[in-house]
Amino acid sequence: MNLAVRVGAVRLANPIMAASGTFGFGPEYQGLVNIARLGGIAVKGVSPGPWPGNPPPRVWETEGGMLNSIGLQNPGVEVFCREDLPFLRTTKTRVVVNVIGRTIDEYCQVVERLEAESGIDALELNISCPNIKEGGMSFGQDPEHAAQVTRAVRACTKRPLWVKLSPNVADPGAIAAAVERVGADAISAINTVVGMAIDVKRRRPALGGISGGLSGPAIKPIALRVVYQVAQSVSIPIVGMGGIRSVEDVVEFLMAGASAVMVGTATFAEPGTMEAIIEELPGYLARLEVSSVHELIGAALPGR
Amino acid sequence: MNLAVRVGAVRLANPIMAASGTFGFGPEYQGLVNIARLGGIAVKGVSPGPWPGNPPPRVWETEGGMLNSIGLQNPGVEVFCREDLPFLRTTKTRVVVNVIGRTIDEYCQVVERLEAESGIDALELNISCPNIKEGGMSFGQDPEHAAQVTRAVRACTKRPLWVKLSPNVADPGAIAAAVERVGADAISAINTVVGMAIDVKRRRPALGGISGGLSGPAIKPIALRVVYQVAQSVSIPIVGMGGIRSVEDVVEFLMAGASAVMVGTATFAEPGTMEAIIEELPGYLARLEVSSVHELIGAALPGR
Amino acid sequence: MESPRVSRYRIVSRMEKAKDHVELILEAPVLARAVPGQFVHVRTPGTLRRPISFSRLNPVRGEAGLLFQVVGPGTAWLAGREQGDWLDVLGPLGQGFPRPEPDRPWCLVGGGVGIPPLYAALTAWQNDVTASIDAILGARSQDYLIMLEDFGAQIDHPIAVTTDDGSVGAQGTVLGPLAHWHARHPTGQVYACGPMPMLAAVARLMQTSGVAYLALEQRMGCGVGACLACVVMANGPEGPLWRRVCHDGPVFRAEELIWS
Amino acid sequence: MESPRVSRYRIVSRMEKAKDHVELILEAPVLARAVPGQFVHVRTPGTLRRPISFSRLNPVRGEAGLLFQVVGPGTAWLAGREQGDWLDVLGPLGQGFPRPEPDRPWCLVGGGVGIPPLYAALTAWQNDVTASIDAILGARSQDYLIMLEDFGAQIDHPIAVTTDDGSVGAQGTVLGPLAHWHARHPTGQVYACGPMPMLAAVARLMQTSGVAYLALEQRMGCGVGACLACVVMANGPEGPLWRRVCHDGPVFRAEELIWS
Ligand SMILES: Cc1cc2nc3c(=O)[nH]c(=O)nc-3n(C[C@H](O)[C@H](O)[C@H](O)COP(=O)(O)OP(=O)(O)OC[C@H]3O[C@@H](n4cnc5c(N)ncnc54)[C@H](O)[C@@H]3O)c2cc1C
Ligand SMILES: Cc1cc2nc3c(=O)[nH]c(=O)nc-3n(C[C@H](O)[C@H](O)[C@H](O)COP(=O)(O)OP(=O)(O)OC[C@H]3O[C@@H](n4cnc5c(N)ncnc54)[C@H](O)[C@@H]3O)c2cc1C
Ligand SMILES: Cc1cc2nc3c(=O)[nH]c(=O)nc-3n(C[C@H](O)[C@H](O)[C@H](O)COP(=O)(O)O)c2cc1C
Ligand SMILES: Cc1cc2nc3c(=O)[nH]c(=O)nc-3n(C[C@H](O)[C@H](O)[C@H](O)COP(=O)(O)O)c2cc1C
Ligand code: FES
Ligand code: FES
Repeated sequence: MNLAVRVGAVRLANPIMAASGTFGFGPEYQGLVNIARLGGIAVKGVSPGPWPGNPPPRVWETEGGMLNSIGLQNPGVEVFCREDLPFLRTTKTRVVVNVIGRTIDEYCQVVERLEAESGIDALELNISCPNIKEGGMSFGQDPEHAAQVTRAVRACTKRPLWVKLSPNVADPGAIAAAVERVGADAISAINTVVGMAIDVKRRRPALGGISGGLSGPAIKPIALRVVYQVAQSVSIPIVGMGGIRSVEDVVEFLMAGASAVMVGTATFAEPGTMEAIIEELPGYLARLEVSSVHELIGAALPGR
Repeated sequence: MNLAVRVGAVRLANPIMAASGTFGFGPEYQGLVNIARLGGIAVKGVSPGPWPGNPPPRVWETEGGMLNSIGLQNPGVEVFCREDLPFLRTTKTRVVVNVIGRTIDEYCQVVERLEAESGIDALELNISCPNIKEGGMSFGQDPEHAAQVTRAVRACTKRPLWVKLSPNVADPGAIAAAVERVGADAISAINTVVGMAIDVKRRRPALGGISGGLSGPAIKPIALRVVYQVAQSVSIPIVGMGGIRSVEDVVEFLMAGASAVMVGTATFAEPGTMEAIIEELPGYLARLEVSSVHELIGAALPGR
Repeated sequence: MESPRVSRYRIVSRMEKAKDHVELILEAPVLARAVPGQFVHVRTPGTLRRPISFSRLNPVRGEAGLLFQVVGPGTAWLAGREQGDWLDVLGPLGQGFPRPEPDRPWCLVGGGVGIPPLYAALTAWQNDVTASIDAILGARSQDYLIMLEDFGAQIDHPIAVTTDDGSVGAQGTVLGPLAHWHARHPTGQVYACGPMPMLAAVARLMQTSGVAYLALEQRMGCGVGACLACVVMANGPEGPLWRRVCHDGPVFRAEELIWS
Repeated sequence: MESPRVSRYRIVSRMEKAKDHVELILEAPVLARAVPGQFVHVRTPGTLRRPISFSRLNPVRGEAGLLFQVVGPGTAWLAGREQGDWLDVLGPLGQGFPRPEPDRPWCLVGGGVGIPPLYAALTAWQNDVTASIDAILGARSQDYLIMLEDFGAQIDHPIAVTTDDGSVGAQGTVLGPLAHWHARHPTGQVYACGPMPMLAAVARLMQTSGVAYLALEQRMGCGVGACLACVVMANGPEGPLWRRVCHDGPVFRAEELIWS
């Protein structure tokens, strides 16, 4: 069974990748997950300098999902290149670097610094994280800003450029179309959904960051609808994610129009989720009577 | 224990109401739910003439929630006044009529037709239903349109006017503030979140309406965040809803800034949910060492 | 008619009826007085209840049966229940079959898990019907055929059986034997339950003469008529309109319905 | 050190240790070789695993214990497990306590469900320590006091006990007896686990002399250092920085930490 897929110029051995922020910088799950088996991994968001993130508590369980307010803590692109990239270069999988910034300039700083480095297969522009007030979010909130930051980054690099969308907008298709026009090579969708919880004992917001990002199976319907809508708005490939934990979930995303998927929250409870899905995928495809992943991509779209 | 609350001029015996679209026009749950015990009920959305709604399947279960694409099927305001209001007048609870329209004019038609009728305690302007393409949704998507329809309806009636928000926007607080300025008496939040599911066996969208509205515990974090944000944007009261099924959920919404709440999806699985919550509320408040619901409203807001 | 209530009932027995098919018998005097064709909404883990028809109704013993196929998480959970466990049930719900006319030939046509409600109808009314009574049961294959023995114990002449693969009975669908029956009993009454395409075909066949009552399935939310989830298109006084399977059905007269 | 793995282990015994406190003993040779202060991430229904420290480690018998208080749905589910059931466990995780210095007086200070990891430390290393060994156990009230008998079986002199309401031992917190101990053993080593305010007070008390190791709790996602959920503020070479309780801890030297 042919599991290989392409996301633009990036060829993946299979469509299952680890989602940014849930798989650290690669080595954390060593011994628990065989990275070489994965289609790829997206590392935690990287900014120009170190970002501190939010005060704890940073996670809170909710029905069918969880909230996080990590706040994009990361050591900055210098430390990333020095301490994390060497390990990532040794992994036999695709490495996607998630890029964050407070300003267009900061996005470009990160991307430019990465130009000198080998071992990076794609950049994922995170214009959608709800945990950061000074900009990150707002770039993902209207087509014009999204296009601005994408255009600027596009000018700094020839690397495959994926733009990761926020679901917290009325029309994600319009944003996808805007970034496609200025040179995005793929769309990642979705980032977490803004939410919050109240700690009734303390009578306060449960998270240190007050609001946070909802992820996990609870958001799968939201993610599928974004993918389905974006697939009808652009012709570049889509990397789908949001609540995936089974091979059936993956097939839903493929049929909605995704060329590949990422698994995030599910890895926390079951580190073996991604490998189990890769294991089960051939048999599942056979039962659907298709001979490649490719045949399912967009199968549920209108006119198909 | 004092359970009574006020939503503007409307006094409720307790803060627990049935959410629009999940409780029909009142008589459907007779024998299963004692309507007289409830704080109030919001009836299914009413339009000027009959609306057919979407083709089935109209519901689909998801993790921690469900999707619906009922599509606002209803017999129109005439039939509503003739066949449903007489029963509603006999109920010893507050009756909130949910109003829908494709145009500003249609909203006004419904509200004007209702002016002649007694037995209505408040109007709930549904500018947020994701299941209708020709307008309903778009009114809830930006502050200006929301204000336009609210202003127009405000001019037609002196009845308490609640405006029900869509969560499918980047800044619900701005929309709430806009409708407050033009005379809304309260905010209802939230309506369902846009989502979809794929029926992998059929390789098609699962719902007849293709996309639908996500409700149930899965969306509670999204709803709480909208309530918390709106509470800081307006000074009119908020009716909170989204995934409520326990007394603890209710207290979360109260602390986030809601003056009352509605229960929707939970009633399907457990018709007794609302009465159970009302039963448990006094004991729960006592354990929190408060002597009225009122003390908890907004308790988790900044500066409280 | 019994008005619906939410109640817990004890499972007094559990039987494997065929591959992936389980029948649970509940000690439930109230439900046992329901009308065949009515259904219950059963609490399983997850957001929504699951609609299941009565497979048997024994008001004397105060027992009601639910026979279901395991197709997903809800029915898998139900299949895991054991004798002595309790089920949380909302019901009885909907409009069941009408009492059959005594002097019209009666034919019960069931496909797959559509068979159980017909068995409940048969046992409730077979003594009222003085005309001939026949049954036609269809299944994917022998492994999936349910209740043939139950029907056999009530009907003393051969029961027509069809399977898609011919592994038992005639190969084909219930439509073949039904057409045959209809030719011999043009004014007969048919009670049918099964997949939508089968019901549509039954309706078409019975357009010319006779009468057919069909028990429908549709995805449900509330089960009590409040949410408008479970609609099917029907003929109304002023043109087509949606009717609720849970409240106006699940049993409809064939000519009421509009097939797309 | 044992590297973490996901595995299923059988529960060989289950004990009610106090009101709402249950201890499960797992047949788990790999876990039994863990370091006291390390923990496991236990699969319960829901999105995330639940972190629980080892309450006992018996490498000879190949058994590891988990003692927890029922505070929510995860621990309630765990409390419902029975002997013979299997637990899905990710571990052992984190950095445990260091081996105590043999010739320094050693004091184990536990508050509430902070007591179990100290018991694991005591049994692992009591024979290595030639100086005095003391324990101070605190609880809300007598009903909630755990493991006093376990400690009593290992330590032959009286164990200091405090309760908030004075229902057993001295009324007050563990801080009273600890201050007393510290005054007598100014260069002693303290191992502590319990609520954050208690640990902060222990850290303050030990600022002047001696050494204290504190086992912390923080809400966790992954448990393996990947998600950055479980951070606490610590002193770094270039100023304050977040450290991960799951990976850099849960045990920290008191002076590493910054208390807000
Ligand atoms: C009035 C009525 C009577 C029924 N009687 C029987 C019966 O006697 N025996 C039997 O085996 N089945 C019967 N069904 C079908 C049965 O309800 C479904 O097979 C069952 O709900 C599937 O649940 P699941 O969680 O196992 O599967 P899933 O497919 O995972 O269920 C997901 C959702 O879809 C709904 N659903 C799935 N299949 C159907 C269906 N065919 N019809 C309606 N809703 C569906 C479920 O209720 C649930 O909300 C009846 C359905 C209706 C409407
Ligand atoms: C390293 C470590 C070791 C622990 N060891 C023990 C132990 O030996 N015995 C024991 O009784 N408890 C221990 N705890 C606390 C224990 O993890 C929580 O009590 C438990 O997770 C509560 O789960 P719940 O579903 O019952 O409660 P809920 O409060 O409903 O849990 C909801 C979420 O909050 C998290 N959470 C709740 N309380 C805590 C807490 N105090 N610390 C961290 N996360 C929390 C849960 O893991 C879950 O993700 C430890 C915590 C950590 C971090
Ligand atoms: C703890 C946590 C941290 C995350 N950090 C990032 C991040 O740094 N950059 C990013 O683009 N997305 C981040 N995400 C979002 C995920 O990559 C993913 O888009 C989202 O969680 C939905 O997928 P899931 O439901 O499978 O987790 C994070 C998610 C979680 C749960
Ligand atoms: C089947 C269904 C139908 C609904 N119909 C309406 C409606 O007509 N008008 C409206 O304003 N909201 C409607 N809603 C939204 C609910 O009133 C409520 O805002 C939402 O479901 C969130 O609450 P819940 O999670 O408790 O269900 C409907 C919800 C469901 C599930
Ligand atoms: S299921 Fe709600 S109306 Fe039929
Ligand atoms: S829980 Fe994920 S880093 Fe500690």
